[in-house]
Amino acid sequence: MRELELYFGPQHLGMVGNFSITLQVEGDRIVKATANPGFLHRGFEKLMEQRTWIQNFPLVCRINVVEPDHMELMYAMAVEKLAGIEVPERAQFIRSIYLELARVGSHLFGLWAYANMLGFDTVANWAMYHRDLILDLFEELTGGRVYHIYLWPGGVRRDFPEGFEERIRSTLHTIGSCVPDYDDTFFHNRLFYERAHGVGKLSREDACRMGAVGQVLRATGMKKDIRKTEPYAAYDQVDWEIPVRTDGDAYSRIWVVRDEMIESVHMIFKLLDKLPKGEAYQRIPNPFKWKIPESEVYVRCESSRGELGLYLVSDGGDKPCRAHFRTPSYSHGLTILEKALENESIADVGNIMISLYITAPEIDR
Amino acid sequence: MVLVLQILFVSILACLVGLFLIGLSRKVTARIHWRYGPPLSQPFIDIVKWFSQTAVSHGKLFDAGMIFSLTGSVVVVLFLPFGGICPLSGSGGLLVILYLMLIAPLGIALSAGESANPHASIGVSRKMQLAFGYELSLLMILLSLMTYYRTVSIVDIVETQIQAGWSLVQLPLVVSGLAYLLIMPAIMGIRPFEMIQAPQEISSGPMAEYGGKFLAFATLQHAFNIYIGLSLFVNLFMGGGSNAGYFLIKLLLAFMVFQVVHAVWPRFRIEQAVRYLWRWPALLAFIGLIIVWVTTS
Amino acid sequence: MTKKSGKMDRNNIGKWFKSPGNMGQKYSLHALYFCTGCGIIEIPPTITTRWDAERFGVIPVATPRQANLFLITGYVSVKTLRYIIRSYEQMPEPKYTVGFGSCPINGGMYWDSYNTIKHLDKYIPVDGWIAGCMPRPEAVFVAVTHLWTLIDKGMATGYLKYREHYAKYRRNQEKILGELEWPPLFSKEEENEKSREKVAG
Amino acid sequence: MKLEILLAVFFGGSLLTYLLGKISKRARDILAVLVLLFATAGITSLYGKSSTATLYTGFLDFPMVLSIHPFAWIFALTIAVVGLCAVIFSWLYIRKKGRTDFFYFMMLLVIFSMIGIVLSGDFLSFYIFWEMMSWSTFLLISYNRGKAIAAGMKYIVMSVAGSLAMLVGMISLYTQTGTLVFEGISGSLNSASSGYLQFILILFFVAFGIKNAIWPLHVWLPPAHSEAPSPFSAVLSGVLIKIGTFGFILLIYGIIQVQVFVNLGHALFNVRNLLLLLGAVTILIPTFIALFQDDAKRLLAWSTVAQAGYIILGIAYGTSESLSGGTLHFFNHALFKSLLFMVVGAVEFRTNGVRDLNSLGGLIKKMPVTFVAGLIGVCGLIGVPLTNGFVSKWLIYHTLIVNHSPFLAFVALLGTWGTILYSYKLIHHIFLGQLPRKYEKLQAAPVSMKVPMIFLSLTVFVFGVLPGLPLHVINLSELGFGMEPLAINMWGVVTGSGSIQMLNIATALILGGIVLWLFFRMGPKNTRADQMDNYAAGAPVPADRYQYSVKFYDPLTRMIAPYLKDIADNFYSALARGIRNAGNGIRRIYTGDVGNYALYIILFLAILIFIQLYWKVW
Amino acid sequence: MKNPGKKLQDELRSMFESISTEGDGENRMTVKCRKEAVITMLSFLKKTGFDHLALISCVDRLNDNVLELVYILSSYGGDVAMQKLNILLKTTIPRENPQFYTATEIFGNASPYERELHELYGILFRGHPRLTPLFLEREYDIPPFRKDFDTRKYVKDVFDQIPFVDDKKGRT
Repeated sequence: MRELELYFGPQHLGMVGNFSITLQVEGDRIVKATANPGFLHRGFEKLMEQRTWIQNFPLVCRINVVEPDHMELMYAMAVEKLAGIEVPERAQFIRSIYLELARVGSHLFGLWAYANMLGFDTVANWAMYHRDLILDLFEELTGGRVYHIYLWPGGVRRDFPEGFEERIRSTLHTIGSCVPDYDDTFFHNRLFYERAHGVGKLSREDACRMGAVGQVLRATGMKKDIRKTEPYAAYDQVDWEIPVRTDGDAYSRIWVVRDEMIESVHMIFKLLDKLPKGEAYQRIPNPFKWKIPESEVYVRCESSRGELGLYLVSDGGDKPCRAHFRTPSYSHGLTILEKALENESIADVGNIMISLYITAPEIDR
Repeated sequence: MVLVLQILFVSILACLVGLFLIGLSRKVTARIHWRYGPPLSQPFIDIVKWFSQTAVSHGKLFDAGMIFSLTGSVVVVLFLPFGGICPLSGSGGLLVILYLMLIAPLGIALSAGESANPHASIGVSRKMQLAFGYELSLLMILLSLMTYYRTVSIVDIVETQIQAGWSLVQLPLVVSGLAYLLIMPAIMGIRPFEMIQAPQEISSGPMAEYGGKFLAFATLQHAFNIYIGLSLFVNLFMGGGSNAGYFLIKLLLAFMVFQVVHAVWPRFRIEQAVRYLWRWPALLAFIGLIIVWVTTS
Repeated sequence: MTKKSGKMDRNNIGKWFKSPGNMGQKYSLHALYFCTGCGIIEIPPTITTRWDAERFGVIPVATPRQANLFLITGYVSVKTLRYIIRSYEQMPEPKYTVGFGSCPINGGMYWDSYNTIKHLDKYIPVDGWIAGCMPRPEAVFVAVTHLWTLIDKGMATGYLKYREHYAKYRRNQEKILGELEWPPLFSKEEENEKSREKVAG
Repeated sequence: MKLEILLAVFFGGSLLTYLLGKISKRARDILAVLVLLFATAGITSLYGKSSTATLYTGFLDFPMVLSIHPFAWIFALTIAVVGLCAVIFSWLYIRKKGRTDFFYFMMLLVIFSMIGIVLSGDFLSFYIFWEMMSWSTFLLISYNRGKAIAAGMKYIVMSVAGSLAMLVGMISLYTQTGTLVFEGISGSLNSASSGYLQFILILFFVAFGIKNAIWPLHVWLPPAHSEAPSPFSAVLSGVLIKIGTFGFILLIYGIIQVQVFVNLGHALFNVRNLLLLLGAVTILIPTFIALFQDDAKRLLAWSTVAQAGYIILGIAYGTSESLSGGTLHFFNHALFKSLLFMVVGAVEFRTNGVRDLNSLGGLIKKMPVTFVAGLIGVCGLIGVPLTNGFVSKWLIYHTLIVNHSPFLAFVALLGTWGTILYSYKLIHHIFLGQLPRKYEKLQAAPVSMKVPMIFLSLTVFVFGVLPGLPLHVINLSELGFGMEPLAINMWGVVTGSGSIQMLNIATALILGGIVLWLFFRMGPKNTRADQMDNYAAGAPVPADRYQYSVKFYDPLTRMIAPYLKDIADNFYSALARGIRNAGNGIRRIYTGDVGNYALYIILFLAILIFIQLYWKVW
Repeated sequence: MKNPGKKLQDELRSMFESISTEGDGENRMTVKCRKEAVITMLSFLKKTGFDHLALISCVDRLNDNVLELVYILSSYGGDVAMQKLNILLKTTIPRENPQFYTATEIFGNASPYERELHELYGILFRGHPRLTPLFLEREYDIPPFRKDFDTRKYVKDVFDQIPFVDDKKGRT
């Protein structure tokens, strides 16, 4: 009997990001899946040890291309904690708004990837269009479409420009007005249910055992969100709910993503309403001479894929001694994916992979 | 001589119509996506490009299968009435068409098998299973037609319809017609039955190893295939056409319906597709066959 | 980049008859879908609603056999390089390579990383570059129009260069990746090269 | 030539071959072929003749009659040709194995006893030849020993049961009519009651049905086919099981007239409908079962069962077109199925006995001629236009549709689509895909295997383009049965409701192919790529592990598997288990499954006889 | 429970010898222990409710000539105070020929972290079921994340040594 070894990625139309899964296939079923990461390994954490505290900002955002903003936040928060810098309240609010916009953008990108995977071209195109609208906001605010370098130790790089709040509102209204269309064509589509229901199912015990976070965990019915447990920025200033589903399959995960997107939009409106006046940043010491005393810190936040952490060590110099990002895709992509793919159909590899929301650069770093 | 001219006319026109429909499909899909879309001539440009590229061949059968497949498609076109023109009407009828329609997928299957790529084999396997899925209904539908009209000749069926009205609106056949509408996307290989190529799943399946003129041939074959699928429907259920123009309008009408379906649905998994095809369309087709059988005996 | 490069002559029937090959290549650039780096984030916007590259005949395709345009989107790690070479060699000729972003040009941001190669054109020929980190989708269009000009003038001949200097490229590749698993693509050229070197040496 | 001399030469030649083998192997091989060549020539020379000769009269006062008529002629010729090809094929195939003299002797004996059956003019000689054939077949099936013995036992036990049924039928006929000569019986059965005829039909149905492997009686066939030596499998599948078909035609059209047969019994419950139903089931279920097979010969064996269903459908339907279709399909099936068994045999020969589809692949690069032969055989099996299977299937479908039996036509057509699935599986798994490294040094099939394969492929193609040749002979035999022949010409058939012209189809396909080939040549030249230079998502292709063959139709088979068990086999086994639990005595007498099959068939017959004797139901 | 950290601190002190804890006990708590005690402590902490292994990291202390392993744990279940608390479990192993015990038996997601550390720091995790290369394609003399591995020198020695393929015709 001849076994079949199929490669899903890196050069594969269903693969989002540079990642590879080696599949042992028997008939239509996957017997064993082996994740093969490392195509995007650049040794970021090594490179960070050779750059000064401020020079690292352009570097950290490039770790995750889909959602660079949470990476910036992590690094900014870690540096603030190490150096003991306070952040003004307005900056906290701006950070929250900015991060939630990034979350919506990232989720829309995920929606593109997922819909495209299932062959839902129409929805995929719409989602990408709406993400572009959010990128336009970013472009106006920061000057960059993808990489922004906007968050800064001690606040944000610049305050909102004139009338920006209104433009955020109107953009979100535009996107929000299309939610019924998305629901009709995609989320309430019978075929979406057929394709995703019961696929890549994870029990809550399995998910906890293998270190699931984010919507993979929330889709198994566990209400866990770092924004609630350990609030940062301005997340404790407004009311919001954690969307949860109980089935633990691809269908639940995508629904959690959708609900989260809507929750984020509502949150942005609430934050905009409460946005206080004041300074948006605090001065930091001269970056060329900036040294941080010997200490270490572990900070974490909720990125659009789950718990994102940074373990940052300073040895008293002008450069970090060690930085280690704890990325949500790491466990999802290297442990959970291999388990979830077992005994599934070949047709569902991409389906499961994208529903787990795996982003390759996060794993490889 | 007239016959030769007819053959040339029909085959070339079918090819052009098929390519035009591919272009139109891309344009219409783009518009549903809120895009501008490629020019209507894009399929022609692609074919010119493919013919100017070097291609990689995996063996004699890799070439021969492709030619075999396209030949099959061209010959089927000659058996289908094209608004009153049917060059090879006298030699077979529906049963022959049914069998000739086998040649095209068989050729691709052989050629893809020779490429030694499992993606291609998976694609072929899916095609075979999908075909098995829709043939169940298609055979019952065609049998109900043949039983109703008491002939196996498609020309006779078209002529009867021109006098007596479309099959689609005749009472005993309306159920079969509905079933045909349901399986039509599967015959044409468009969504939600696009799992044969499924680029996101199995890297365009049988096409995985095709490049250059092989891809050109595959696209031409696809163009013929679209024409055949639509033309069969139009001839059998929409009364064919008394002349070519009328026929083409009907063709376009049927095409637009399926194009919208194509644009707003995702793909089935193959077993879901077969299960669906064996459930509703097969049930309808079976009821239709029983109705026809009872009413005509 | 000249101003002329933006001109589109898709509807110029005369040109179609004069050089159908070039015209076909120009207006049907099928890009290989390969997310080599973070540049891939700007490819979905390029091919979807907002920018719609399909207007110009640029669509992503699944396998290298079907492609004639290779967009190297972003930095190239050593592990990816092997797959890039493999995919590039499988593409039918004529084929064009465009380096997208600063990183394939000279390493960009990762100039001191131990795991990314710095100059992509040491390993495979590159017909055009798009600078920037990240380049905007419009830049892809500029690159495409520039590639049109090059094709028109017969200057997009990276694949010929690869064929001619295959032995050198192969040697560079093997220096980084070790022994490659697949036999040389153009064995004859390599032998020629070796014999020429022997004579010279 | 006189029939007696022909038969004498046949059997004398067989014996001589056996004896010669003790002296010289090569001479024996040549003699075997010469005898078969003589047989072919002799039978060919009898074309168009109808004659009857009494061979011997003294045996218990029963005359032994030999007769030849166009209908017997086409069967005899097919047997001789397929036998000839198989014997040439076995030259090298059998050389490596032991007991070769015995093999040749049995092979010739089987072939000539089959010819004897079709040439016999009375039931006594029919029965004698029948038994000769059964026993020599048994010896050949169990030739390989091991598992083959069990397969052979299964066959012979069922065969004996069938013979018993036939014997009972013969005795009953004799008591009814007082003669065993076909013509005599036919003449005196006119006055027989409908019930009696059905009784006779069912008895003979058991006998012929077992040989022909009709659905609930097919259980012996798959193991027998897969275990027998390949050249004999070709004979077994191509012609031997069709002796049952011959019997059916002889009984229905030759002895009981077809008009009588069609009108037998009640409106719905009669032997004809039973046969049609079983024919349909025989098409459908084995087709699905064949999808699951991983053994090449077992797959072909199930396919043989399914194709027998078409023949039964054609014969039992009882119109002249359906009889033409059925008979033509027998003829075609003999050609392409023996061809396919030879193809598998050649592969088996070169790979040292590998028949497992999942471990082969890519052999087209090493055995191109074998592949082409296999492809043509498979096309014939599917019925792709330009191969012979197309015409015969078309005739069957057409008559079913025109005569208002759409459901039977549906089953027949659906069976064809199932055929495509398993045929492609066969071709793909053996010849296409990635070539394993261990077969890189494989040699092409030897000439002595290529020649019969090429010859049979040519016949498949020629009779596909010129269906008029066999149809002409079939028309002659239909005239002999007193039926209205079809309106045929060299290229096809003309009927009032649709006609078929292979001339147009062939011209269109061949010309179209040439034009497109030229068009294809116009493009830039191809470069050849090795199988390792292949798309694998950018990775190097893993050697030996890049072939999709295990569970090829996995989604489909997973779906239908729960509904599709071999009901017949399970039925016999379950009954056997029940009986076994009831009494240990039976267990001692009948060991294994085989015995049980026989037991139940015999019990069934006994009950039939009992009912007939006491209540006279029919 | 107002401050789970404090209680845990006491518990740990009573159970394990020679450990030191620091931190506010509300959000972060650092526990240092000998390397033999790590695996026991991990399973104890998991039982106590810290069942989420967030990260296994490693710091190269070139001056002390040790590698410092850091296990960061948090809690899935438990109340809000418990969920807030992150435990940084630290231990040191020698830089030369570093070996350690695997935690794959305790935490399902420890496997890739250990593979990564094996690759980037050269730490051998004994008992790990699949210690195969994860990220890297080339082999390095010194594991690249060690402090004494100079990437800039490496780039100069390897990548910059490869010549451009020049073409007389000056084609792109």
